[in-house]
Amino acid sequence: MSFQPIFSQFQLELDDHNDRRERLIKASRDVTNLSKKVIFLLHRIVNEDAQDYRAHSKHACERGIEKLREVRDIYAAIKPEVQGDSFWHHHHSISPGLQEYIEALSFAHYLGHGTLITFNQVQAALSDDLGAPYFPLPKEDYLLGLSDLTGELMRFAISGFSRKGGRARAVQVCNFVRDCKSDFDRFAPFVKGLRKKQVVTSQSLEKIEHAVYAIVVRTSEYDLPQEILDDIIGQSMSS
Amino acid sequence: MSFQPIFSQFQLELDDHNDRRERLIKASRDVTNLSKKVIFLLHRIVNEDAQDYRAHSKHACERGIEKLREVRDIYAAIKPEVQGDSFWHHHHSISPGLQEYIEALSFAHYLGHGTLITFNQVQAALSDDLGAPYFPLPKEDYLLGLSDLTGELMRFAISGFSRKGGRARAVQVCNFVRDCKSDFDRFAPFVKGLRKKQVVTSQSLEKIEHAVYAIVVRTSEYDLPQEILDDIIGQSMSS
Amino acid sequence: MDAMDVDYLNELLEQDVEIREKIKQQVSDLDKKVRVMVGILIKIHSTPTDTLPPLLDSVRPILRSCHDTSAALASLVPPNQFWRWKEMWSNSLRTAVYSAALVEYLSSGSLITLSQASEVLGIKEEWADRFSIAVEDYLHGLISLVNELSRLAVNAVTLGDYEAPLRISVFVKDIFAGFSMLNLKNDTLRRRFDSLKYDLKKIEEVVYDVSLRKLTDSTKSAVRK
Amino acid sequence: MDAMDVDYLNELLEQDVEIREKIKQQVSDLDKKVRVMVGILIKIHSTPTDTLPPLLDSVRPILRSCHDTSAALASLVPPNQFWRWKEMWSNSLRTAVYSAALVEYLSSGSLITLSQASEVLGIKEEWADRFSIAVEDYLHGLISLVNELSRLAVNAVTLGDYEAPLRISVFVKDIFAGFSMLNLKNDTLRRRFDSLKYDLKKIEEVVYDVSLRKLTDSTKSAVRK
Amino acid sequence: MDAMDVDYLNELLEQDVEIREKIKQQVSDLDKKVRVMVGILIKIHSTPTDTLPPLLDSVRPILRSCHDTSAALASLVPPNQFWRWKEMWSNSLRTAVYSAALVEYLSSGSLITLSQASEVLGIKEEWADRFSIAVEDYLHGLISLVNELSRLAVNAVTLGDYEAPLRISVFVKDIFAGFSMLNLKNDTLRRRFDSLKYDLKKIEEVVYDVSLRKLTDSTKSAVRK
Amino acid sequence: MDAMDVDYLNELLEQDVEIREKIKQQVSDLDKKVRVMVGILIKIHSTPTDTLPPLLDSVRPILRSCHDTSAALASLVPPNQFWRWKEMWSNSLRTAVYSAALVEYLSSGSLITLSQASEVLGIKEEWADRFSIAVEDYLHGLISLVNELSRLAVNAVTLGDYEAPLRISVFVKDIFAGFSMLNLKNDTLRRRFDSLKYDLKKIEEVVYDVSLRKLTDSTKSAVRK
Amino acid sequence: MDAMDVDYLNELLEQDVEIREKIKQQVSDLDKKVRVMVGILIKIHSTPTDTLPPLLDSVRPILRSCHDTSAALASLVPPNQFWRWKEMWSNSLRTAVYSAALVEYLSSGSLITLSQASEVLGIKEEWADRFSIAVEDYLHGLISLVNELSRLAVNAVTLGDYEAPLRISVFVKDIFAGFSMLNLKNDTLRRRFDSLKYDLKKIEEVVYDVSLRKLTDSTKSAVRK
Amino acid sequence: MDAMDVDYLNELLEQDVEIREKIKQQVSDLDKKVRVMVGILIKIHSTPTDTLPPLLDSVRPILRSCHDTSAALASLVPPNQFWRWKEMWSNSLRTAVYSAALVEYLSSGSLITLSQASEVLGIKEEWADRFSIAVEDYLHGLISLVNELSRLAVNAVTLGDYEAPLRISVFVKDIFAGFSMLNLKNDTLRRRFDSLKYDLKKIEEVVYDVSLRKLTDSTKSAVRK
Ligand SMILES: [Mn+2]
Ligand SMILES: [Mn+2]
Repeated sequence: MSFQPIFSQFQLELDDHNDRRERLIKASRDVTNLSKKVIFLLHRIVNEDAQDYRAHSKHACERGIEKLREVRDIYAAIKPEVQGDSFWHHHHSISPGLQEYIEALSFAHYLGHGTLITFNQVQAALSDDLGAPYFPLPKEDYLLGLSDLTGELMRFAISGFSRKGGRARAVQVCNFVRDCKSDFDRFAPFVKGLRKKQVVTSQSLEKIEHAVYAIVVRTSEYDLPQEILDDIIGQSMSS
Repeated sequence: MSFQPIFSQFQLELDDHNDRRERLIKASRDVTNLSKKVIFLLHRIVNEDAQDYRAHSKHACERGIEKLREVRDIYAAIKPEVQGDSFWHHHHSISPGLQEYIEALSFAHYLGHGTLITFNQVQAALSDDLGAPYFPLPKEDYLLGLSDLTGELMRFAISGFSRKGGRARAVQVCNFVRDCKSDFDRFAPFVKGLRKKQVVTSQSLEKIEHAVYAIVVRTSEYDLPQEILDDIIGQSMSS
Repeated sequence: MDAMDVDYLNELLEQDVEIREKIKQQVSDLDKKVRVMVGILIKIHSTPTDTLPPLLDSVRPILRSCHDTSAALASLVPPNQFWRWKEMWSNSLRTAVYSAALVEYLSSGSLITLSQASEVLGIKEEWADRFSIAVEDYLHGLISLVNELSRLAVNAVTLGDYEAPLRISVFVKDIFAGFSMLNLKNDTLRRRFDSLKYDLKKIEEVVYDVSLRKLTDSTKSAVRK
Repeated sequence: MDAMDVDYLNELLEQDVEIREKIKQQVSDLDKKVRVMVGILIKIHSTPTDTLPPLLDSVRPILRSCHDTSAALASLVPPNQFWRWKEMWSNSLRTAVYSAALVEYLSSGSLITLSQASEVLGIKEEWADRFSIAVEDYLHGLISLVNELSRLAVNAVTLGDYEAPLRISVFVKDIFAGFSMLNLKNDTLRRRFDSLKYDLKKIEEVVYDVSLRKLTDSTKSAVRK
Repeated sequence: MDAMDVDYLNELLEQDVEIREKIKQQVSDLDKKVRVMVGILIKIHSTPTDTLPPLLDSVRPILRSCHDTSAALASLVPPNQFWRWKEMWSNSLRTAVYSAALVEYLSSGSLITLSQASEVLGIKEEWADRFSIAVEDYLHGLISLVNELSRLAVNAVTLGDYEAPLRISVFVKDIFAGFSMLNLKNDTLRRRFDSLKYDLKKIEEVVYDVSLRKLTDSTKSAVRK
Repeated sequence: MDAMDVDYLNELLEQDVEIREKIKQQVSDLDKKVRVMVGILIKIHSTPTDTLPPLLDSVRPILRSCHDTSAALASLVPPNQFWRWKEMWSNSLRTAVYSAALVEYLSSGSLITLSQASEVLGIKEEWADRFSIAVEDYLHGLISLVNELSRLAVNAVTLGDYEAPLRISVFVKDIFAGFSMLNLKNDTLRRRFDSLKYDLKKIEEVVYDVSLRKLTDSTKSAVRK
Repeated sequence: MDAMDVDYLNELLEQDVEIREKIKQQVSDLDKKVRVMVGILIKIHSTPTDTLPPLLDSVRPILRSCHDTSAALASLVPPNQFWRWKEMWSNSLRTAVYSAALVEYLSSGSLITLSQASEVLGIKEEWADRFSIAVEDYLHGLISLVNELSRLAVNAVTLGDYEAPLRISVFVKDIFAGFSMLNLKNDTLRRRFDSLKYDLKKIEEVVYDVSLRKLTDSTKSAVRK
Repeated sequence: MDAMDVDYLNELLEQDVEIREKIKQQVSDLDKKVRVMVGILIKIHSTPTDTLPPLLDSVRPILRSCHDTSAALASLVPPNQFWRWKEMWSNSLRTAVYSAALVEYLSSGSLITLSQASEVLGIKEEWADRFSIAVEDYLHGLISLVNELSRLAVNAVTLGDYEAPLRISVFVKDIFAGFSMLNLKNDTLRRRFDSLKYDLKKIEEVVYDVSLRKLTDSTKSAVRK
């Protein structure tokens, strides 16, 4: 074949690209799995009974962040493969894992600080100990990852319902998620896929609203302070 | 439960109906399988080598009709289940097998007579030896069954291409299918599902047209009569 | 194709078109009546129990006016072709059955039977092969009835009637048990029956709320005793 | 190639491209305004009733700023081509109508009419063949209003306002009854109207919860008597 | 319930229903005519070129009978609402345009223009805001024409006419070049135009087969020289 | 033609059709049994705790009768083809597992294990390559169990049993915790597990209501004393 | 929480994920080999018949190297789970079968049997419950073989080999007859078999052309004599 | 959300919108040029080989005019973001590559290389992280080239050139062999490459037809001698 030399070059390039792609997809899948496990872990910890909720919650955050270090190790390992314009070439492969990571990270962050993790904080978590980023954080992934957070917060609010202070926390989460929805709505037309996730966020929000509503209605019949109600429930639950 | 008597009646009726439905679906599936086998058989017979094509083709028709008697046995057996308004109640279950049967029957008929089987001939085939119909033939099923015939005729025309006289037959089939298409087009808006089948018919027609065209083009180079050409091919094929 | 066949089939097919057209008109008529009844019956949710009778009375003449439509449909459908055309009126007829069943429950507290429903809507037994209420249409009507009663259980409490939910609960549980006896195929009816569970749950929760607070006379007296 | 007269055909085709581009820009503008309003109106769910007025006041200037967009669109659409282009702005316009309707309800407790909505958004009657609010777009706006109010009924209780759900319930029932009388075809509007039932049910359940516990003034006083 | 002004809204909605119904009827009429023409025109594939004229003559009166339908539609559509209703007749009208174009090509060998097509179908220019042939519908008709001609090239050879494919090839290449210069959006029209490539290829292959075997007079004489 | 060995290949292809037919029949049988059990178990919601035992006793023979179906299925499925056919009986088997699990909980208050469930339904370990309970089918059964218990918590209170909700609460929380530790993929099972949260919440609300009432009652009586 | 035995269940669920990952890798390996073979076999169309043997010889070692992949897959798939995982390698295996069949035909002129194919690819009979060639995969391979041979018939003539088409014609007709006797369901296999007709027709056309040319030549030479 | 973050993100997102808008404009420009070239190159199918040069000469200035577009795009794309935006111009660039490749083949008979194509279109190597021809876009261009050449093989014969098909056959087979060496993923490129088989087949058949007739001709001439 007379075009052998031309195509040989492409063969090398395409094989190289495919191999790299495979590695990155594998890495992304690993990141996804690790992140999902951390999310499970966080739910599990916050559902444990504890005396001091605030401290317990901080502890959950720390455990989560610690476990997520494994993700940073993965990103450190693939760093050489996603330098320069290579990052955007493989963005499709990296994106799913990255979003799941941001979801887990922001969940841990919320438990620890009660706030939404900022763009710079996520970029910092995607940097080595000297502050050099493994790769640039795309704002789209940041927003899409965060918008999955609301689903986890819904689960958190509803399944923590009966713990001590769970009712008050559900109210907090409700307001927090409502603010998130309002903020993200502004970005929806700019970020592909965000609109669809906002629909899920709306549903989560409604579920929390309904749970919070139920608390208010139920406690309205008794002229007892929330604290005392919590204690009564706690006693009968643990019996 | 105070409504037991009311619902007991329904329970009986629904069970009866479901059982009958199951039986009819089973029967319909058997009819479909038998009919499909007959269609295969017809293709197989006409693809066999034979001296006198016309006689051979009549023979195929007879063999097909004979084999299709088994379908009539099935219909005779279910006759009591589809009397009166029961027929239309179970029409959905009966229809698929019936259409396949009509497809097979009309294929055999075409091989034997070179014409389209008429509505009354199909209704007669769906009657016992005294001429009493097992059930009324819906015109929709008649038309839908026939419109599947064109697909089989396409297969017949194209795979019989190299047999003696196959080229002439392909031309005949081509004109026949074109007329069918033209006739069925008139009914398309009245019969649900026919329009979709007409699309398939169009495709079959184009395939036959192309095959016939190929014959004409190829033989145009030689000033030999079709008969002699056939002989030459026959010799080289059998060698 | 045989030329005679073409004409013959064409004629048959055009006849069908005509029948379809005429049935459509009758169904559209029936539909209007049904919509008016549904519009009136919506108001039960804001009508105190003691002022229900006049509301129900205003529905009855409309139910009776369905007799004409029934007769017209029975005369349009060719013999033995009931099942061929019934899809056309199923939806409307189900809602008519629902209306009749709701009126019956609110008047007498009892479940309308299939033959009672036929009578109310003026459907004669001898039309069975042309126009009648199929079992599944009757059952669809009952499911709509339960859907509505679950809302009524909620609204009755709002209107201060704490006994209605209990009555509804007993009635609906009986219907539910009846349905459970049936071997439904995987179709709409099955799916709608499956969804009845949620209505039942809702009603049970209302009864629960009321019993917990000992608001009903029965519970009150039970407690008192 | 004369016969096909490519230039002439191309001219016809290209005009459309340009108009489309310009309308797109205006719609994108309208969209931004609409999104800001929706973003503000979300806050009604966490705003106590007595501090609503300033929030509504902050929406009004944005509604007024839609006048410019309306005028621009009316001048872009060629005479007689309203129906050709309306799909392009339908979604945004529906949300604008919804915003106007929500502001109206929260200010005055009343339902905005079609002509009021046109006025609020600065849409002149004489533009009818180029830019106006189609009936169905108005109705879509109302359905969105009901969707939102059903959530508001829930959240009002959370904020300690036990009267709002009752008011919403009466208002929504009226809208629902109105819709029931409309002859809607089987399209999106119909489907969305069908889903209103769930909103209504949800509101009724809130009213139920509140009445059951005798939390409202009206029920309380009723009990007191 | 005053605010929603149900009667006024209903009136607006019902007008549409009626117009739709009437247009539907006319379109169904047009459809029947169109189907008859298509049924006749199918026969060109088995009709030798020299006996085509009578076949075409039998189509012309049907084309003329479309004038009534066109007039009826123009009178039904309210002023300015051409774009609102045109989807209803697009398909039928495209096929009518196709029929007219095929008759024209087979009679005179030339391409029908948009205004010729309007004339043949009796569509007056002054109806532009109510009933006319939209550019895209005309172009759809032409694409159907090409689809049919590609089949005709094949079948003409079968009928022993080796010149027809050459003529068709020249004609279709001209249409194809015309289309290439149009600025088509990414819609159905675009997709159908893209598929024309296959028709063109098929015709070229027929011309190839014929030339390879030196069957046409032109090639024959070329060879002879 | 020897090489292709048509008969051998045909035999292989036809066997599948026959097996499918036979499995279908057995599954339809299993389905009937399962439906009867579900029909009986519905009654737990209106049966006072002390009269439950006879009701459960009436389910046990039906559970035992599933042994036959299990054996039949195990003999129908060719060795090693469990995974090829299992979709056919998954739904029915899950409901059978649910029935066994509910009977177990109501009898002994404990959770049925996968191997106990297999035993109850007469599924032998040595059939693992032909017929067994897949992990996911077992888990689906447990989720149905929780769905039912959440309703039971509500109805127990209505029947005057204030202890049942507490017991159910403890039991369901354990199951929930178990599920939380499983690494479920994003499929039906995951979605159904997510929905368990609402069941759990409902049960907790009942416990909460009951505890508070008890408290208030005791305070009241304390006061009275 | 003992009862649910979370660890045990989790283990079962995680095993699947791991197995899938590993099978994927082996299939990707198999894919590479298969692609290389296809790449070599493409050259048969420009290779004169007498220089084919070395080309085929270069394929054989790659076929042999599939033994490793087969063994690896057989060891990865858990006992009895053939049907659970087979979709993963179906496509690659079909192409491997095609390669083996083409080599066999070009070497010996005969049709490879299913068991020969298994042997060539190193698939042992005792792995039947884990890794084997399903009938349908074998048949897919044969269809690909016919597709390729129809092209070969054309190219052989171009390379001056006038006998190959005849041999191919006989061989392919036999395969076609074999397929005709199979009772195929309406699936991909059936559709691909239907398309064989065109391959068969193409081959016949080549044989026809060649025979006629030979005839003309022989007549001519006869004349010359 | 952090207020600063909101503004910051918004700013970034709006920047992207602007870049996208500007790239779109350039691509639309490129598109126009490309369409003109394609329009001219269509004519190769009816242009005898000896009058091709002037036709090709008329394409070259348009190719050169692409330099401006290339430079504009290179300056618009931010550093390192080549892969982020390339989808926007891929289609147009592929067609430009195709045009350059076709001109090259018809002028010199040789295959344009990737770097030659870049040079022809004025794309500088130092823009690699912002604007360049990706390997896949180059390959797409080649596939379009083959598509066109298969048509040309057919039409060349019609124009009386019996040598062109052979030259094309050799050229295309070489490209095909080149592609076979590549490990393509299952994407559009793969699918388009798979479809090349049909082009190759078509060309082979033309070569076959021509050789078969040469055979007779040469025998004839041999006979004559
Ligand atoms: Mn998540
Ligand atoms: Mn068939």
